[in-house]
Amino acid sequence: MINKTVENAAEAVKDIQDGATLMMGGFGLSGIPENCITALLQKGVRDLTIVSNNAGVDDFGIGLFLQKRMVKKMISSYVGENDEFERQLLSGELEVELLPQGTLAERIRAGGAGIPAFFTPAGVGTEVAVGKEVREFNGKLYLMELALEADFALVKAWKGDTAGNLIFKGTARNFNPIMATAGKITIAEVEELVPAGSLDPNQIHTPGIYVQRIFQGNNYEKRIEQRTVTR
Amino acid sequence: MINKTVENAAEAVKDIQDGATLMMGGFGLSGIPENCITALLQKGVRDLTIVSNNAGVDDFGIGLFLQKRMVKKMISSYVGENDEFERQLLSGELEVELLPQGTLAERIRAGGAGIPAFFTPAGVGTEVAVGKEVREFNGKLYLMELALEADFALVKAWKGDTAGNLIFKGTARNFNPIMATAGKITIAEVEELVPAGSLDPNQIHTPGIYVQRIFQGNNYEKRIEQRTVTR
Amino acid sequence: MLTKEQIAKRIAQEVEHRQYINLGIGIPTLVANYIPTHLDVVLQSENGLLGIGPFPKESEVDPDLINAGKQTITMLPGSAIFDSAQSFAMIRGGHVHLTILGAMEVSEQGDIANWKVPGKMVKGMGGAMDLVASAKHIIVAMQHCSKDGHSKLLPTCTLPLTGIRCVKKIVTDLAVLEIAPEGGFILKERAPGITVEEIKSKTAGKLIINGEIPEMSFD
Amino acid sequence: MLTKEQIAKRIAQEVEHRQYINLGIGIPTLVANYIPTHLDVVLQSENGLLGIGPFPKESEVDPDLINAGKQTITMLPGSAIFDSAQSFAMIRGGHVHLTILGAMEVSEQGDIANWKVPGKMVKGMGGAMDLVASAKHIIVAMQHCSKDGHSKLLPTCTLPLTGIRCVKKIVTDLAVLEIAPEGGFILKERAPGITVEEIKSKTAGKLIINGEIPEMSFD
Repeated sequence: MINKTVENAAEAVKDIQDGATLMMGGFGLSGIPENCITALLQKGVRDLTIVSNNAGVDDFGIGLFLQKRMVKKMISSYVGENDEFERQLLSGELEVELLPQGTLAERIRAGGAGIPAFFTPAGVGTEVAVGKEVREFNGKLYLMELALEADFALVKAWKGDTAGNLIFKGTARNFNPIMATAGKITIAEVEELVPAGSLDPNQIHTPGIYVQRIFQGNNYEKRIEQRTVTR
Repeated sequence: MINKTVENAAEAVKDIQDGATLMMGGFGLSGIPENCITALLQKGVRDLTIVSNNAGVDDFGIGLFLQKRMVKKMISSYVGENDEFERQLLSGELEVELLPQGTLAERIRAGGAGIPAFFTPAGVGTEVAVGKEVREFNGKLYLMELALEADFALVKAWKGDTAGNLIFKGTARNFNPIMATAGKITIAEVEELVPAGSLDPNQIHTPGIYVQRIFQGNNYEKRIEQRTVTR
Repeated sequence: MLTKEQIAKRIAQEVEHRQYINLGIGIPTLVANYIPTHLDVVLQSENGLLGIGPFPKESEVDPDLINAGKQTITMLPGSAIFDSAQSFAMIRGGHVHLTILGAMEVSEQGDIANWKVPGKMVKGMGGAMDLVASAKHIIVAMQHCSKDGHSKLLPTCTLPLTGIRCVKKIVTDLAVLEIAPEGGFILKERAPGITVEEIKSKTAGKLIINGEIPEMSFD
Repeated sequence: MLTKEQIAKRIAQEVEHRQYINLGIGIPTLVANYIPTHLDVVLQSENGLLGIGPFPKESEVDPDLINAGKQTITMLPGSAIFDSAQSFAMIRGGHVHLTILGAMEVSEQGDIANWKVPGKMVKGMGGAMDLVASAKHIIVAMQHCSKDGHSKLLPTCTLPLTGIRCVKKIVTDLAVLEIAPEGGFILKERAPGITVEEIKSKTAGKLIINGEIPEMSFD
């Protein structure tokens, strides 16, 4: 089996350059690649285009990239949970492309799967449709959407093995498995890295073929945005 | 949770009518819905259109449907492991539509996922391309392919729960999970049916939303086509 | 005039046995509290969960288990987890039977606007455009009028659209209405104590009134 | 003239460290036996497995574990199982680096025909069309001539095509050849004891001979 292990986050992200396009897993703050984020902050790369469903909060997640003005463009479905994002957007420092969440997911999945374009009903008749081909199938209108790929995909899994196989936990899975397929280089950080052969082959969420680098992360904060409890 | 349990195969297939389009899981004879096949043979339905990667062998799997002249049309990627198939095809009794295996898989996946059409490179410049739209993306040519759906999808899983959640084993998984998404009614037969809550929610291959009927099958023969061993 | 809880309670009457349902943020989330317990239904969360359970006890809170509103939640026996592409495959593929969501405007053609107000910070459409373009049945939960008193039921939407010709039913603090196939809001029920005249005066789009309009009941 | 095993052995020399590889039925399957053990490679089976292991012992045979040729197989530590859509996502998405497959004809443009002979029973293309349309590197393993002595390296294919302009390299019982970007078969190596003249006489398509052509080596 091919060993994908790298030492740590710093080594995993060392060739991410200014201007790179990154996919970053997570929904809200759940399942985000915390260690890669920290390593990129330390490295200090600029002009990033980031594909991520959300943009973090002021002091956590992608919000930290915004504080350091590392981001040129966000491609997301829902943003603006943080003030710095809003400031940069209104001042024109930051460009934002908003997509329906399912379109974002499917464009990423298509990018990984060698499907250059597909049709979806989401956004027909709205401003999302502007400039896109509209086509009727079986009496219903659809938009043609193009595949999305990235120079690097940064994903976070629960467990992984040295062959790059990944298993996710709970709704921290979200965009991570599809982004793993769509990065030219996919970097996976995992809570627990085990030897190849330790995971059940039937229970792999992301087969190792999609992962070029894997390391065991540490100090996961897993911040909660809305702590709702039953008393 | 919604209970999808039905008594047995006979009850599961009771409303499958002459002329129905059926998707049937399996690759070769591995992972085929043996109990549903037996029940349909007993029921004796005719003029079926069957979407299945292969067509079984003379005396097992879909080959048994052919013996009883139950099939009008096969949509497959690789057929003809059986003599009766060849005889019916050459005599014009049986119609066959051959598709690249990946195109077949993706058309089924698209059918389940509400994607009416997509582009794939498979078949460009070949007879598969006849009558299809050809389009260039990033300097490469692609064919537009349409979604496939079926009146019924018959799938076979290893374990399932009463909510319809499915787990497959080994390469018996193959087309089963995607076909489960593309049947207007999906019937799942499983080797072991357990109460909802018995399976790890993180390890479900087919979420129960796709399954309308589930039952525990019995007497699985699991015939092997090519028994290759190391001595 | 109905409270938010009463709007949710009325919408819960629309829920049918064995449905898979996606609830939007706000009033729609409250609907879960009023679904009759004899109905087996499954709630879908578009971030990747079928079978949303109640909020966790303090000791059960898991940051790896949230709903689309980013609230911590629990699972139920029979729940299943999946990725975002699979989640929207379910939605687009018509496997989710019912979508309940909020709106800023609905037109008499069934168009809906609920994601963007020109001049205000745009947060994004999230999964709303996929949901309204795909679900077989869409119910809107909203106030009949905006805070400054303007009707939110319009001949045509003035705000950027989320989807076209998709809303089937609307439950407001004043009324239950359906979209007529040929266009127009068919008044089906009045909130307790609200007159047809008041609803008429607060509905900017074409209101269709057929015969006697009953009051909502909440037994 | 090379035996099938020798063709497989020569192709195995093309395999690179850390490649994911799909092997077709026939000679390509034999390649697995000759891949140097110091190279870490992973074999993909398009019915849903990464990490094909050896054939099982009699006691290990599992009908739920077969390869694309429907042979019983085993897994390796680090193997992963997936469905058919995921399998071809890998293939079409370019994640599989190398495809080795058989052919009935190859044209000097790199077109390949390997699935259908008019007048004979058609079994289908299986995954071949997806593989040849997608893989970054495609090596064909075949006899230089058909059983009745006709060259299988042609100006244009006469049989129905499997894919166009996709083959990069061909290893036959007589030679190793590459497809020139402008078209033509570039002769790279001769089988031991085979002359350039013989290869020339058995290659119907344009043969490009640059300088001295070395014999294959098999150390």
